[in-house]
Amino acid sequence: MIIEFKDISKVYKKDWRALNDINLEIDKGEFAFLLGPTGAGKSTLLKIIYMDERPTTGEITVLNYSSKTIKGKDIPHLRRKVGVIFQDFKLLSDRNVFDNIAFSLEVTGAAKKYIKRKVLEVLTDLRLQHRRSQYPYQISGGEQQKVAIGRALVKEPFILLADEPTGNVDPEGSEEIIDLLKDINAKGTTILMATHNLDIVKSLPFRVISMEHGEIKGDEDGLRRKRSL
Amino acid sequence: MIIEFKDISKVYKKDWRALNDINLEIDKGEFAFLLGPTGAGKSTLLKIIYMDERPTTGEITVLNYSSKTIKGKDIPHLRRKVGVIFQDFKLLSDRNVFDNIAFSLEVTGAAKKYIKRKVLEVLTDLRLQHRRSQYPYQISGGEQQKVAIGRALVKEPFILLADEPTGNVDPEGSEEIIDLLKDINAKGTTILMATHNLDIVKSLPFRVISMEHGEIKGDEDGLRRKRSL
Amino acid sequence: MGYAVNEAFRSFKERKTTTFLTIGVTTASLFIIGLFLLVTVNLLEIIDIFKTRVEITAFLKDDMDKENIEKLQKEILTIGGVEEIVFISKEKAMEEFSKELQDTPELLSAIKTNPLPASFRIKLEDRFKTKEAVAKISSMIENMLGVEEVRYGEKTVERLQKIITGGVILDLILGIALGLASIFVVSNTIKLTLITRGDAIEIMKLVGAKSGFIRRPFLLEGFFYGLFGGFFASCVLFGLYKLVTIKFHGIIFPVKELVGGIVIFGCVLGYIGSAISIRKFLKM
Amino acid sequence: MGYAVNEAFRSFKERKTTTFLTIGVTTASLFIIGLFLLVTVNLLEIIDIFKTRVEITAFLKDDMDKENIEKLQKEILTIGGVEEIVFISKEKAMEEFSKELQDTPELLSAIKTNPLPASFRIKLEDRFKTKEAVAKISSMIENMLGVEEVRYGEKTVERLQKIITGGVILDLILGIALGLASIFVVSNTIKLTLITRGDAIEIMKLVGAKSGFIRRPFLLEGFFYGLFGGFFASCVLFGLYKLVTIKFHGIIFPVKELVGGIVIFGCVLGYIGSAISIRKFLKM
Ligand SMILES: Nc1ncnc2c1ncn2[C@@H]1O[C@H](COP(=O)(O)OP(=O)(O)OP(=O)(O)O)[C@@H](O)[C@H]1O
Ligand SMILES: Nc1ncnc2c1ncn2[C@@H]1O[C@H](COP(=O)(O)OP(=O)(O)OP(=O)(O)O)[C@@H](O)[C@H]1O
Ligand SMILES: [Mg+2]
Ligand SMILES: [Mg+2]
Repeated sequence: MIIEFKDISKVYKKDWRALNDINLEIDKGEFAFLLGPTGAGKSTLLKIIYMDERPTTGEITVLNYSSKTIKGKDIPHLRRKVGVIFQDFKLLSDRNVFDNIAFSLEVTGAAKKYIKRKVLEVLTDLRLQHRRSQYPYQISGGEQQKVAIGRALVKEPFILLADEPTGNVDPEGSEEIIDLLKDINAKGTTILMATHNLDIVKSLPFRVISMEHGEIKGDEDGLRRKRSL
Repeated sequence: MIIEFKDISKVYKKDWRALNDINLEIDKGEFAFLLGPTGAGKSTLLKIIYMDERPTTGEITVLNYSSKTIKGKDIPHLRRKVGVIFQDFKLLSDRNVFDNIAFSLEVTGAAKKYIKRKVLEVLTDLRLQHRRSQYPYQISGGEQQKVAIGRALVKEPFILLADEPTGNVDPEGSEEIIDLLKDINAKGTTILMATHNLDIVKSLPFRVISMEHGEIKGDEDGLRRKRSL
Repeated sequence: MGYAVNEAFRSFKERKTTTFLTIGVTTASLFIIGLFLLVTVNLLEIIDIFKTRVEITAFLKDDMDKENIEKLQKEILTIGGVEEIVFISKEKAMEEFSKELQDTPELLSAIKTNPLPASFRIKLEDRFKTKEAVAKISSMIENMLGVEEVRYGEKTVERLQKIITGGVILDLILGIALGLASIFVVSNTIKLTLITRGDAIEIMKLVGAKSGFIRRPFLLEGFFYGLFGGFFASCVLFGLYKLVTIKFHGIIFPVKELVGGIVIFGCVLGYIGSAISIRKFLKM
Repeated sequence: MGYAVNEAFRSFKERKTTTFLTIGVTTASLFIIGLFLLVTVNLLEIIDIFKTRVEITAFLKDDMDKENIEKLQKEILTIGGVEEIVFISKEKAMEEFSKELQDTPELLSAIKTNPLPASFRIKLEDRFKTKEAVAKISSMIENMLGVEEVRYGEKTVERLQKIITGGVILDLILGIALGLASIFVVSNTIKLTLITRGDAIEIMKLVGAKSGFIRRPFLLEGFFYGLFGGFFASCVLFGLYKLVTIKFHGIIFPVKELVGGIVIFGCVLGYIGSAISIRKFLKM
């Protein structure tokens, strides 16, 4: 089990639960969709995995780190192993595209040469080479989203959390991105992707976790879906 | 003609045109989609309409304001008549949901009571009443997008520019939003909506302007599309 | 206006840290200015004390009788600038001299007769205590009948004047330097707080806000920074003053003028600092 | 380390306005501190000048012959703290006294014999110029054979000491107040620049950066703010000094110490200011 939610609830405001008693297990190497309407709690669930939010009750275990015992100084280590594509991109506005992607390798202390090679690889995969020296405010919304994806992919994470990664790209671009995700999933990365894009979810034989009002309403196994496709 | 592009080009970086020789007319009361892949220039085209970017060559006329003759102090007046749903929302992070929406009426000097009534109306339409005193960082991505929509709608603009307004909401929410847009269009507001969502475009019998590489590649009339549906 | 006030206070509430930091900086700057003013006021006071030492002594001829002396005294009093005049008889002069020499009785006992002349000690009004005025009045007195000699410590007056002029110039230079530094610090800080809100200003413009509408709350904010900064600076200054007066007496603290000055200066500074800083952000 | 340096300079390049403003504030603050130090140095110099006036006069009995006088002189010189000793003969004393009284020849002519005793004028080392030390040395001399009386202007020494102590205490209080104000201003300003980058820091944490990794460039930045601020403050101060010395001579400007002090203080201040300010942002 690479991710395990045990009886997790999250209370932002009194008397109202953004997450309510979530129990969920995700295996190593899995590809799972997180489906649910606006405000269902998808982003909150992902935030709890990368420990940006702490659960109000319950315990989450990610890669042997437990929310109950993890120390502040271990969180960066966890986050280096978990790539996150943020719903609002969270690009560093004072760095260009190249440096934004490079940053998530720089924090690990990787060698300059290695960083350069990897970043250029990712830029090529995402067809962003020609934008590499532009700043976030100088590129289009879709391009920004791709940079956010690049930053998560470049560090070859154990776990990839993708929060609505195709919201700002055209259908063709979405397909390319999904192909990239499938690729790295095939290489062993566990992927959890929150999305509204039913077309994508329907076209792929992966596990679908449905949420509503902070609760898990359905959990359809990938194998079963494969059969039904 | 409520919006008219005459030979407009936009050059951000030397030797490369984000918009290339755009000629386009949009009639009062029209509903038009702006379709095109990432980086095609959709947002740039919209920015030129609300004069956030000035054309490098050519002239745009919006509601009798021409980019060639408009003075700095007239721009706020233009922008009060043009509602914009920004691709990146652009919410004021130090105001709660209610105040964010109210702000676009406050700038016009409207009466407090009127503002309150209108904002509550819009919040109800968008099903956001229960979030009204939360701050942007305390609501989900889809909710933020709805607030951005509310801010544009509340001032009952002559022209509504919607830049990817359904990128972060679920299919059901998208439909609701489209219904809202259709409503205010029926009341006379001209609407130009940039989107990647082909499902929406296909399902509605409105004009479709297709862009690619900064140029207009197709312009399908609403009537003709209606017939072909 | 109601909107602007609301906005300014909303800003304080939403950005407590920034508000606190900015008021802190403003306080510190105004405190420095206040400290300088306090030192200056006391310096001027010290100068005043030194000025009381300037006086003219007119020695009289030995042959003056009481009537003549009184006449002369009245005559001297008519000179513009003379404030007070005291008669020192021969006996009084000897008495004072003996007191001065009481440490060396040998010397005193060596003096057998009273060689000292009678004299007038003449005090001047403050504004006549310059080198030129004193010299002029002295020579007027010297030409009067019955006056043997006039002395006023030419060197002392000259040196005093030099010290005063020098002190005032130095003080002015220091004051200007400190003032400019404080203005610079406060306006820079306000600009920094604006930078933290550049995005919000940008959004306001995009939503159709006019420059004046955006500017007003910021001007008020600047004004309040100055108001609170001035108030706190005054408090700190007064506290420091109270602390110092435990050991040093006679320090002057003109409460109304100083506090008023600091607060008003702060308000103006904050308002203008905001006005200047925001211009750049409002260009359309 | 290479990364941190790169980052610090990237930050300067990307945020020219912020950098400029922060260095400006740092410059102004360090300038104020420098100005204060300059004034203090010169104050100490003036105190030193006043201290040279402290001396002991030992009047000798009239019956001392040359040999005895020399013996006594040697004896006095052996006392710890005595720096210099000058013999003033009866004749010399009268001569000096005559000069003092040259303005009142009547008085002088009234003195027929020479009533003044011979004396030693004794200069002390600086650190013995306190009330206690002077009194002790005086009484030691007074007890020596052939000494009639010792005088050292008890009141003058006492007053001088009071003024010095008072001045130093006031100066210290002023210095502490100004120093605290400057530290407060600089660290507040650095905190403000950090607030403009709070989002970036938040993102860095989310991407897996360790606290140290985020902190290092900021510390360097703070250091550089101090370095440049100190440098510019020194320049302004030196310029001001040059300007002032056109009119006022004899002002001391210990270049190496002052510039070195300001720059080093600035660097430490910037570094520590950053270190303290960033803590809040790095909590996990
Ligand atoms: N910091 C917060 N404080 C208060 N409420 C919050 C906070 N963050 C999220 N919420 C609320 O929690 C609920 C779940 O939010 P979450 O962002 O997880 O939704 P989501 O499923 O990601 O929605 P979307 O599809 O719109 O992104 C939302 O209704 C939101 O308003
Ligand atoms: N300020 C800028 N400086 C330089 N290039 C820019 C700037 N703004 C946009 N561009 C470039 O212009 C092109 C068009 O951008 P625009 O935002 O209009 O695209 P878009 O059609 O809205 O794309 P998306 O669907 O991704 O939002 C993009 O390739 C972008 O990189
Ligand atoms: Mg979300
Ligand atoms: Mg766009």
